[in-house]
Amino acid sequence: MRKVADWASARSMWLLWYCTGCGAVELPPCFTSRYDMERYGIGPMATPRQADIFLITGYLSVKTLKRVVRSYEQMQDPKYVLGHGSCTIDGGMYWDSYATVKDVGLYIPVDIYIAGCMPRPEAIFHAFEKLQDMIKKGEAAGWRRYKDNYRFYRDNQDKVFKRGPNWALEEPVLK
Amino acid sequence: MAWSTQTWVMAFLAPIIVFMAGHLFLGIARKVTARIHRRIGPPVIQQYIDVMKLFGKRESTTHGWVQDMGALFAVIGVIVAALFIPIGGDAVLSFKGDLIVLAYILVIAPLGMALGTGSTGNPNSAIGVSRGLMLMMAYELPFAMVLVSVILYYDTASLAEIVEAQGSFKWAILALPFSAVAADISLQAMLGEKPFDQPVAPSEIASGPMVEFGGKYLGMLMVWHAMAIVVEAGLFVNLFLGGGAVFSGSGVLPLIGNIGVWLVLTLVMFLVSVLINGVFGRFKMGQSLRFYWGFPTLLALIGLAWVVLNNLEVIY
Amino acid sequence: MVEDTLDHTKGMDPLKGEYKPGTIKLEEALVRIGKLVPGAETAVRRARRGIVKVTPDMKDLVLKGLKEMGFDHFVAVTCIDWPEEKRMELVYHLWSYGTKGIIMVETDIDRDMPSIGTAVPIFRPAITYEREIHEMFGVDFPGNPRLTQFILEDWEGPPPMRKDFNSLMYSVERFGLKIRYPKSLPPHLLDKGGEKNG
Amino acid sequence: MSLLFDIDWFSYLFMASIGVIAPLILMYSFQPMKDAARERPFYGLFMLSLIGGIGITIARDLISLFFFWELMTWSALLLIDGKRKGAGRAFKTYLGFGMLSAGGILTMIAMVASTGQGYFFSDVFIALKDGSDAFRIIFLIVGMIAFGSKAGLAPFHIWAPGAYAHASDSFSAFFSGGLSKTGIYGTFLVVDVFIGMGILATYGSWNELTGIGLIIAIFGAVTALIGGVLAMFQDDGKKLLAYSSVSQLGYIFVGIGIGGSVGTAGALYHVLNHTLFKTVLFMGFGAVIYRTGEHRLSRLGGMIHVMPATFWMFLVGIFAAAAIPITSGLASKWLIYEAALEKGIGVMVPILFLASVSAFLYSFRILQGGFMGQLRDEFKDVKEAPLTMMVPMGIIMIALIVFAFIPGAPMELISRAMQDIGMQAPEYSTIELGSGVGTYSGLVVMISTGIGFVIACIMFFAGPLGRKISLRDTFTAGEEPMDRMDRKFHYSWNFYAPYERVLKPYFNRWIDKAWRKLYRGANQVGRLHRTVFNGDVTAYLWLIFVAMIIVGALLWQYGGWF
Repeated sequence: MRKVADWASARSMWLLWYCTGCGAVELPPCFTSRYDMERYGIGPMATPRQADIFLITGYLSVKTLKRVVRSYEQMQDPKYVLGHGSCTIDGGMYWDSYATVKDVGLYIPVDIYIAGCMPRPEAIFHAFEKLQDMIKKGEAAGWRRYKDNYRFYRDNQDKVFKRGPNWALEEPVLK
Repeated sequence: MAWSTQTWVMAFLAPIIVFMAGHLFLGIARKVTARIHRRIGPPVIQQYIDVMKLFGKRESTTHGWVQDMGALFAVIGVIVAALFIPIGGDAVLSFKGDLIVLAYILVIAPLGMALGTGSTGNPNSAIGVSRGLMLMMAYELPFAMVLVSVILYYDTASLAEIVEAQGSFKWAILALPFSAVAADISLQAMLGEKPFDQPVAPSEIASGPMVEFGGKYLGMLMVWHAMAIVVEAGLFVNLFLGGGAVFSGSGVLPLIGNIGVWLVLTLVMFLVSVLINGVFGRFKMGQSLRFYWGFPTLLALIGLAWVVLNNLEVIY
Repeated sequence: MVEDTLDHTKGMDPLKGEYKPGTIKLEEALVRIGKLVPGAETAVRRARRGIVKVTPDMKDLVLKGLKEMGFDHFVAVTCIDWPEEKRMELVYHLWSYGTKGIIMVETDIDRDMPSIGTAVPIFRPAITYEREIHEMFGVDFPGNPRLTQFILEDWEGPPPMRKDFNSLMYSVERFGLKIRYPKSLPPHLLDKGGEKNG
Repeated sequence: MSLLFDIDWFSYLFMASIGVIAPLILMYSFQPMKDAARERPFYGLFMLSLIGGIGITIARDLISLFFFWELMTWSALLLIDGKRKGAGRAFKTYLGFGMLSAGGILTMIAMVASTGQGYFFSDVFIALKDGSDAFRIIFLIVGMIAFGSKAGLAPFHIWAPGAYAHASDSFSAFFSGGLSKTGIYGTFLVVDVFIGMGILATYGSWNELTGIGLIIAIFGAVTALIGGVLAMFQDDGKKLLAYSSVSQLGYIFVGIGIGGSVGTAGALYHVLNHTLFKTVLFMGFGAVIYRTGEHRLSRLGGMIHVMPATFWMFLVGIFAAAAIPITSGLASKWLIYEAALEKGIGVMVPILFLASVSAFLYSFRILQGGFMGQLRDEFKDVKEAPLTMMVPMGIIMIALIVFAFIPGAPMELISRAMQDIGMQAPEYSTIELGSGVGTYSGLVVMISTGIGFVIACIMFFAGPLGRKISLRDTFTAGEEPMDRMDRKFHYSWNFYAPYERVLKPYFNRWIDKAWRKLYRGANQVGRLHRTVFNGDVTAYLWLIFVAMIIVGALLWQYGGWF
């Protein structure tokens, strides 16, 4: 049963592309007629509740990271994160800036990093195909890493931003 | 009221047929829309994969038992509607299922779902549902006139008899052209295709009622949407296109033939609205009310007047 | 809220709706300011760019005078940090549609306790610029109603735009940046200060 | 002068509809009345109105009918308590229309007296039978005004929303659920008992649909539409329910107008249905008001989470009001639709359909505004409605669901009642209702719902069990929700705004405005009148003296005239 579910979730991935940074402008060509991401069954959805993949397209300032973590926690397992561009890997062009996040992996588990200072659609499709293989083989377990060592991620997050009183998302249950 | 075994078989077969057909139609519709945009589009079975993925998700969040009930109601309503619609000529529930009762049954699902979405506490879902109900008020006027004109023309409110009366290609669309066109226009809003998809507008209100539904709840809503499409388009086919009763005679073979014809006709009707959906933007709510209470209502009135005069043997 | 004392529409003729300032020459404006405020040093940097250096307490007087002369477009207020000379330089840029020239009013304030009166009563738009300078340089503007946190979310560090703030070291400490090849970096980045002047 | 009282199946039906809910409402009102400092004798007035209601149904002559009618009107009038804004105007309008209906009955008595017959219903029937046509038409119009205004027929409906909404919370259930049926009973009396459909048919009929019946049906349809659409735009919960009951009564008038076996059966069945679900609705919302003290929908919200049981009962009531097949609401409306279709006046059905769609809209508005959405912080610790309120609602809820299974059961009562007024009931079995055009089987609908429920449950438990999350954890585009989220995140203000802009010019209560003009006109006349009777005694003496002279002259002239 689990194999069928993995196969299905590989063949039909729904995006929550959060339009952070400059990568957002790279995604529309992926949906339009030239590249047509829908062939893989991938399409944009409106809310984190309905989405499986979280695309972080570009640098993350602290203000955006706060919204990204909240959206990530509102998504439902199994959820995957794709880091677009070198800014998500080690801060890229803003490597020594006081305001941007250097390594997104410290705050939310990222399954695939796509190099390039905004990867072109071909690179994005390559990443999608790789993600599909990983899901089918069951390796794309970023969401389980988030649950297992939640304390690690949470400490990093608290170092960078404070969760306000109305955060209202209870901690992921540690099992 | 002993039900023959054939009825019980059909009673469980009908929802399955409608379920499979619904997702197949949606897959075809996505392929056709993609072709309109000159792109390849997803495989036709994409809709089945989506539903499997949604039910395969490891976790689905709910805001309480009322949201669960909302999702349940959506599926119940559409299954009950599927049971009442004659598929391929013979009414599943052989009792003389009434057209007016059916009109009310079609409302169980939206109202039940409205209950579930309302309890999620997200304003987007409440706005989406209130738009859905307003839209229903808009297209219900011409649709009610069409229903009445068909009932008066065939002098029976039972869908099964209407389908029998249209046997061997004496389709009602030839007899009541105006009502048929008005019904098709209101079908556009019933199926929720652009320009009347305000209730689930993804960009404006974050997909309306489905905003807080994830995992299996979203799966159940998608099942509801797929089956509702087949039921509503199928209703139009039964009313105006002879309900697919092409092969007469009892036994299994003509039954399968009839069901096949009925499914093809339903697909054609659905694709008509999908093609319109491909090229239209989205109306505002006020515009859709003015539109629906203007031209389609006029058409439906002409159809109704024609039937009433016809009944009085004034015309011939 | 701080009430505006000046009548903003003085230069504007509301009836005819077009803008009717006293179009005076840039040099003449500088001369007038020189007379108005004896201690001010005025100079013409370029064709349409004048400078007025003035002490902080006379700043309001100069701004008000220039505004009445038609320099009523408040372009910006910027701050330059001179760590060696222990001073911070605030420059108010005023543009006039009549004379089509910019006058920069420069003042110096102490670097350790940087504080200067707010320009909001004279120029309402100054409120946001002063808020940013407050966040980035730590300059206090008593009287500015909105000196809250502006761009930097949940920021606890020192004002980042000061020259003695080392952005690299801060990001190593706060964001866990790993410097793989320290020797390849220029030395001044690694130790105390960032860009050195001159 | 002897008064005659008698009970037959027809009056028993109305007596049952009033009598059954009276004890339930009494039980319901123990709690609110115990707490609220009642300066008016609530129970006394309640009993008086109950006596009035029952009395009307057993009265067999016009005098006692009038007596009980007045008793009911006055006791209901005094129970409109003036807590909220607009209560004063509601009091006055209801007073005005109460007098109008009383005047109508008096004229009926006078007309019957003029023919010299007695006041028993049988005498009235004879008086009308051999009276002239004009006499019958006037009698019918007067009767319709008298009883129609009490039941809220189109032009005379403006008092109903105010009176039902501003009556004290527990009484409005009885007022709108039970007492409004007396108006319907009166209309039945005038149309069927006094004049009888047969005679009415002499004024032009078309495949046994009487011309006058058609007029009544059109009035009923207009009332249904106006009541429904106006109910959509109300922010006050009780006003919304009040307009909704005006709309439902409009349906009953359509049933009476169409007449014939199916139409009358539909009307009578809807009387029973309306009594049941309207009582549950007013009780449910009354419980919410009792617990929160707030009656405006835009201020309420999230009551599901603190009052789940009340929500369940209110929900069944709403489903019955919106005529959803899983409750018994549809059976009666279906009969009325079938009657309209059978008689061939199909034009009526789309209007009625639109009215019932507006029923969906206002049902959702009160559900969303009151019960769903974000729970307000100030209502966090609201407790569930007390037991004495829950039991009556539960009983009626069970009745609504049971009748959904066996719509035929109430038909026994209705068919006997129809035989009493000389009509033949449509064929029916315990689980199926028939009519000339089609059949409606409650049991089959419920069985298919059961099948649907089974399949849906299989689908529901296929996925993992849902993880419960709080109301604040909603999709806010990643933004952390602000502090006053419960007020800012509850969508219940200006609910159907796009339609209000479009429909406002047509439905902006122009009837109310017309009546207000009339009222102002009457005021002017009153003021003129006051100049004559200016209150000082000497003027009155003169007037009496002059009057005596005129009377003496008349006597002398005609002498022995009467």
